[in-house]
Amino acid sequence: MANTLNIIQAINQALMVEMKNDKTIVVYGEDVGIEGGVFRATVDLQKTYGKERVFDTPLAESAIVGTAIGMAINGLKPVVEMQFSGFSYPAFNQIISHVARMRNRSRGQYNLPMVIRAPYGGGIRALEHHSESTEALYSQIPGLKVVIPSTPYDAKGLLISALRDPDPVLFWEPKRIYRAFKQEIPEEAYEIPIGKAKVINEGKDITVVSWGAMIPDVQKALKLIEKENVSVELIDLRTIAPIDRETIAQSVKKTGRFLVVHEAPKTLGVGAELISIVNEKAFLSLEAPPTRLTGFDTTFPLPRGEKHYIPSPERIAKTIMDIVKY
Amino acid sequence: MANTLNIIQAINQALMVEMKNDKTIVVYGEDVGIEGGVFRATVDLQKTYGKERVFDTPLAESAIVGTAIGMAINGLKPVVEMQFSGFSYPAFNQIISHVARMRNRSRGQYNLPMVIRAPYGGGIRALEHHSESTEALYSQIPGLKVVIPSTPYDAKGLLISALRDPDPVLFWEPKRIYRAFKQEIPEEAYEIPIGKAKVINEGKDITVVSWGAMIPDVQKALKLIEKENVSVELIDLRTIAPIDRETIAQSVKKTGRFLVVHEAPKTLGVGAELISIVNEKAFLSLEAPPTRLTGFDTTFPLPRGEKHYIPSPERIAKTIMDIVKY
Amino acid sequence: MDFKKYNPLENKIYQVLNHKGEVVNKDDIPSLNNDQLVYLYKMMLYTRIIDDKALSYQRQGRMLTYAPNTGQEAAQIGSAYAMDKDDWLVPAFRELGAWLVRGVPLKNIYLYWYGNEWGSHMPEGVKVLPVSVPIASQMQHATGIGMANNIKGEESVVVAYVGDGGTSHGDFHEALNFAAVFKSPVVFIIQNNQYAISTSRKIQTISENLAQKAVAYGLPGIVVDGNDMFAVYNATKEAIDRARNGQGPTLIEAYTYRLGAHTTSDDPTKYRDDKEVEEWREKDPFIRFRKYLVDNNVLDENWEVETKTNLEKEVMETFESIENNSDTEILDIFKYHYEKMTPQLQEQYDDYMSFLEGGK
Amino acid sequence: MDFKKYNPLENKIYQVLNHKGEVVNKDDIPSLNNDQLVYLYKMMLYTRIIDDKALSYQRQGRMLTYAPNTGQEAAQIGSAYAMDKDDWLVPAFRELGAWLVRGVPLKNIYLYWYGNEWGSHMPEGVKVLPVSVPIASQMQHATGIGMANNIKGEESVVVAYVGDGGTSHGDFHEALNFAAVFKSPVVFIIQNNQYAISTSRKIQTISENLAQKAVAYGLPGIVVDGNDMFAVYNATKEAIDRARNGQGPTLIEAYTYRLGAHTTSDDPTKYRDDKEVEEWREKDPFIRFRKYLVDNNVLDENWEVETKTNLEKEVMETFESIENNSDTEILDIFKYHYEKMTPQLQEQYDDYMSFLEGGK
Ligand SMILES: Cc1ncc(C[n+]2csc(CCOP(=O)(O)OP(=O)(O)O)c2C)c(N)n1
Ligand SMILES: Cc1ncc(C[n+]2csc(CCOP(=O)(O)OP(=O)(O)O)c2C)c(N)n1
Ligand SMILES: [Mg+2]
Ligand SMILES: [Mg+2]
Repeated sequence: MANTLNIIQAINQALMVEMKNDKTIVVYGEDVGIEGGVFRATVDLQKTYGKERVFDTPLAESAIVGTAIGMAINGLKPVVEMQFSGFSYPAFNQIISHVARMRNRSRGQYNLPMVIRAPYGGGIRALEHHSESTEALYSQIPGLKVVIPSTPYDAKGLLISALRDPDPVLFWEPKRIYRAFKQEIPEEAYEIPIGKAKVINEGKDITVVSWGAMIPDVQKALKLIEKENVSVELIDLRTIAPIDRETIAQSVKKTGRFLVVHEAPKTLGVGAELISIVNEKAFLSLEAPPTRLTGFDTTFPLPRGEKHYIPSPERIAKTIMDIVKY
Repeated sequence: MANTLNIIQAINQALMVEMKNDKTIVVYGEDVGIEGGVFRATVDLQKTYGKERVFDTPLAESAIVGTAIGMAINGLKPVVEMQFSGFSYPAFNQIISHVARMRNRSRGQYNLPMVIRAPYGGGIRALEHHSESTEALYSQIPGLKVVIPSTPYDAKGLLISALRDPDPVLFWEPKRIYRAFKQEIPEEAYEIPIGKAKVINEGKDITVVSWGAMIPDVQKALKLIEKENVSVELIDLRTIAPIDRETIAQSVKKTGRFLVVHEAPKTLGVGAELISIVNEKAFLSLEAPPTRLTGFDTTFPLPRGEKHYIPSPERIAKTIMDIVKY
Repeated sequence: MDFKKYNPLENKIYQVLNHKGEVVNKDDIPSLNNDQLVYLYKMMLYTRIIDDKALSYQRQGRMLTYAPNTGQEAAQIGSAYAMDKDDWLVPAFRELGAWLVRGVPLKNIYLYWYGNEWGSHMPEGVKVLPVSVPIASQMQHATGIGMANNIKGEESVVVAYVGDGGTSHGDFHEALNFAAVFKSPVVFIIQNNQYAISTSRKIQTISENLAQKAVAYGLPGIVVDGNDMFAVYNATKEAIDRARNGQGPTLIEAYTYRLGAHTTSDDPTKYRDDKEVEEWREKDPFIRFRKYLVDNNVLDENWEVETKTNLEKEVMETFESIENNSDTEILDIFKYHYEKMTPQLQEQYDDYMSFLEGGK
Repeated sequence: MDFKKYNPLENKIYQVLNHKGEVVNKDDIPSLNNDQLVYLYKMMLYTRIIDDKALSYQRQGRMLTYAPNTGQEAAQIGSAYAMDKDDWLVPAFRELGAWLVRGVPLKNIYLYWYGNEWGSHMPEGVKVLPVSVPIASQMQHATGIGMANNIKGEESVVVAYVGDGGTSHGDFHEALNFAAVFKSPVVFIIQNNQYAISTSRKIQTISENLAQKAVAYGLPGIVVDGNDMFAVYNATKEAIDRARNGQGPTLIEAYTYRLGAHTTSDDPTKYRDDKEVEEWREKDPFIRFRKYLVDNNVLDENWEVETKTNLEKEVMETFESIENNSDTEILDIFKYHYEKMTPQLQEQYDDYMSFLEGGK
């Protein structure tokens, strides 16, 4: 059936259908119940599944995650929301010390099938702490999976996979494009595998890797250089941990050139890992330095400065051309 | 005057001399007062400078860092201890949201001259959370400086620089070699600049970068290949944020080969950043893939498994030879 | 006033003026002269105009997200007015009245909400910390400022704000406990406006009130009618005096209500009844304080009309002065992370500038 | 027993046996038969032998860092014994007595302290979480387990432990508050052993006791003599019953003392007087419980001697069985981070194995 949704609606639908399939799912966090989330990701869930399974909590991220650990140990599948990724830090200790480690600590006795959702990224003219991209912080922690969708179709399929995953998944949502466009997607549940990147366009001159809210900007950049006769292979990483090294290595072996575009700061961002992977897996194919175009090594600026921060389609286009001409 | 100290003693002496020079320094944390720290880094400070300037706190890392922010705003220079780097996570929100950002947020009005000290790293046969290497987590945060010494001389000089730095510094101490060896060092205060790597050995065949407790292991590795006629340029990074890119780029331009050795996990570790820097600054000089030899992408094992985790001198030696023979 | 008479464990609430503007506690009318009373009233007018204008600018698409204060003026103004010149103010983010009383220029406030970091750079001598967005985290800074005062032997005290939502956070616990242990001269004021976005105060905690949480730290706590200017002022003054005399911190719950939305992005009809709002509208701190002034012949209605007009003009002019003139300087994005820009930052700035200069 | 008679705000402390082993609260002698009493005593013997052996192995360089329990046996055994078969135990890290009572094999315990993760893998049906090293963090897991019970309609309850040091942590606050708000069936037991490493309980907080912190959450709290097996047992049982009946969580402060070092790496003479230790030695839970048993003709001294000998033998054999046979399998380091090893981990494992196989 036709079912044309934007990303936030697709996320909501994933929860809606999967909560029906899986009675162990419970959804909670700050303002996710009555209000349905400040971005409406959980809207109508409480009405549909009741206050036992969908509820508001006191304002305390550490306890939201910490109690989810207990719930998962005790047989439920908690899906908790951090209202913004920038407010996940009070839960950092629970995430790194327990969410990521309980399975290993107990030698497989306690796995933690849980999902931590959060909107991430800038460009919505928001207050401080509401704009940051934190995938690198979490993707380096052994024991976690980190997923970022860039389309409604992927958002629903990846979230359903996350809900069915026996391991803890951080599901980081590109809030800048929550409502940017719609797609026709299946109404029923479907999965998109975690750990697999998606080749959006095949190409032979350069590999460009990005994810989340940057994908549409990269696509705009490709439009800008349409006439330049450059064949770009565009890859949506989709899973940031564990990275699909195979798809990237194959691509760079073919193209010999590599650009990663992300909105998080440059230093120790995921771009650094991708460049290292390219060096490890495709060194002899490289025809130009693998390159990263990223946010600055600064705090995300308040709205009057934010347009400078996120790499623009124009900068992306220019960088691609610079690499191709190298 | 002769003053032969190990690293922990050098740290203690740095605090001892600088607290005399600078009356605004206060030292606090869990067990740093009466006990002088679980590793004795702050021993005798309370006796010397009194309970007002050196004191024990309740068990709460967020408040230890959070109150230090207030102290720094109000004109003091707090030096706080996280008992182990693995217990800094409850303070993560204060560190990333405030320590790193107060200066930028207030457009230079409130700088935070403060030091957060913590022992880091494994190999002391300790319980869980007592062995981790977390430099990558903190080094990616704009607004922080991260320093790791590898010798008593550097430990004292770098800590004094940190104490005099107008910006917040995370001073991560290589606990595995706290007492490994002694050096003769000056009794008085001296500085070693933050942000500058140290070339330990000059060489022309390969650049090896490491830091902290791995330096002696790399040196052992070099001993193992002494007869191989390989000229190794060994660099101690010393400051992890901001990285001294110049020294590294110059070296790789000369040697054409690059290895980074660290004990933290591989994925998104500081090695990834260094490889990216090498690609950005010395791509055309590269004669072999820049390589990282690191801890595994796992939680640091409990003692019965730890010997496998930290790259051994033998593995380091073999990796160097593999790269040189590439 | 005597804190002991208002034990939160007996669910007592301290009030001087009831919601009709009647004096219910005659002995506790503070000894403020007419100029002072008029000043307080003017600050109330000022905050309400600033709020109203910001909301209307926001509706016109001229302002970004804004967090209104309407209903909480007494809690903010009454508490800040009890402070001395050298005292520190540590806000959460909804403290307009307190900011104004402490000398934060409106220009800063609007600039902040307009999305420019310079809004948080205070004029010389204004000891007010920037907005702290991560809920409750600022309480620890307040505790630390006070600890430093103790170490340095300085006499100033700290007044710190937090919301009812903030009381659930770990940082609240640790900040109060450290303050108690180190006798940090801080007055912690909970603006209990009954909601944390959509989350009712009843969901935050099942303790009967928030002031009783002081018991956990061996501290005095008190619930005051947060819509009663005099009650807030007196309790804060008493707590400040205690702090200044070395008797340590105090926890004050100002029981109030957010009459407007959480922010301009919020629609409160989703989570609360109009009836509840209407009931609280009758308890508006504005109404009762004005009534008291009128009853006591302190308020000149001509002055009021004129003052409103002047304030409105000032507010509009202030907003317009920043409206088309507040883009962030590119260098500012890079310049304030360290005392000296790192080579990395310098390079990133240079690269970006040369991109801009080379055309788009 | 009646909690209300022991209001922590009046600084009351609940006791059944005083430190001389005299019954001070006759009505509250629990109805345990002789077998049960002897079992409890045997558990005390067992813990003390395990502690003593671990310490001596450690001195011989055969054991790694170990955290002794001596002095806290009643707090641990008395509380765990009040649990039902299906109840959950959520430890901090110093809960030897509780572990044993709940069926954790000594082999696991020694293996854990010996540095092998398999020590934390419990036998089927033993609902005991692994040691949680980050102080107070485990309390939130306990709250969550209880919340899940409520959602699933299960009857089991959770007993969770934390130290006096842990009460200062933000996670303590949040865990208790969530538990209260969601009526999570948890009994939180503070083992107040007066120290957090070198830090005296007096530095943790200025509240008169730790149980009064329950007031902040609208919860019942009680201080019990933690060296009194019966007091601990009764209070825990009452709190467990409340939890099972849907009346929500309880906070129990077991007032006790760590007679030994914090861990084998610690030298307590650095931070506390021998005199203090001596005073507490007289209050040793062992002495008074034994006295009670002797006075009531429950203890057969021959049985005691024999039991000690058997337990010592078992403990030694258990230790020796793991001593030379507990190296971590290399694959285990990689295998348990995800249900399926990632390609990255597989590669790292393969590389390491081929390095090992290629000679050193
Ligand atoms: C740590 C953290 N979590 C979540 C948020 C998002 N958030 C902003 S305001 C708010 C509610 C705050 O409620 P309260 O403390 O009562 O203050 P009020 O808004 O009522 O003034 C929330 C959840 C935040 N800013 N910080
Ligand atoms: C978050 C955290 N900070 C610091 C430590 C280091 N540490 C281990 S035990 C301990 C003291 C704990 O004291 P308490 O809670 O009273 O428990 P006890 O050791 O007395 O049983 C400390 C500070 C830790 N494990 N976790
Ligand atoms: Mg509120
Ligand atoms: Mg203790």
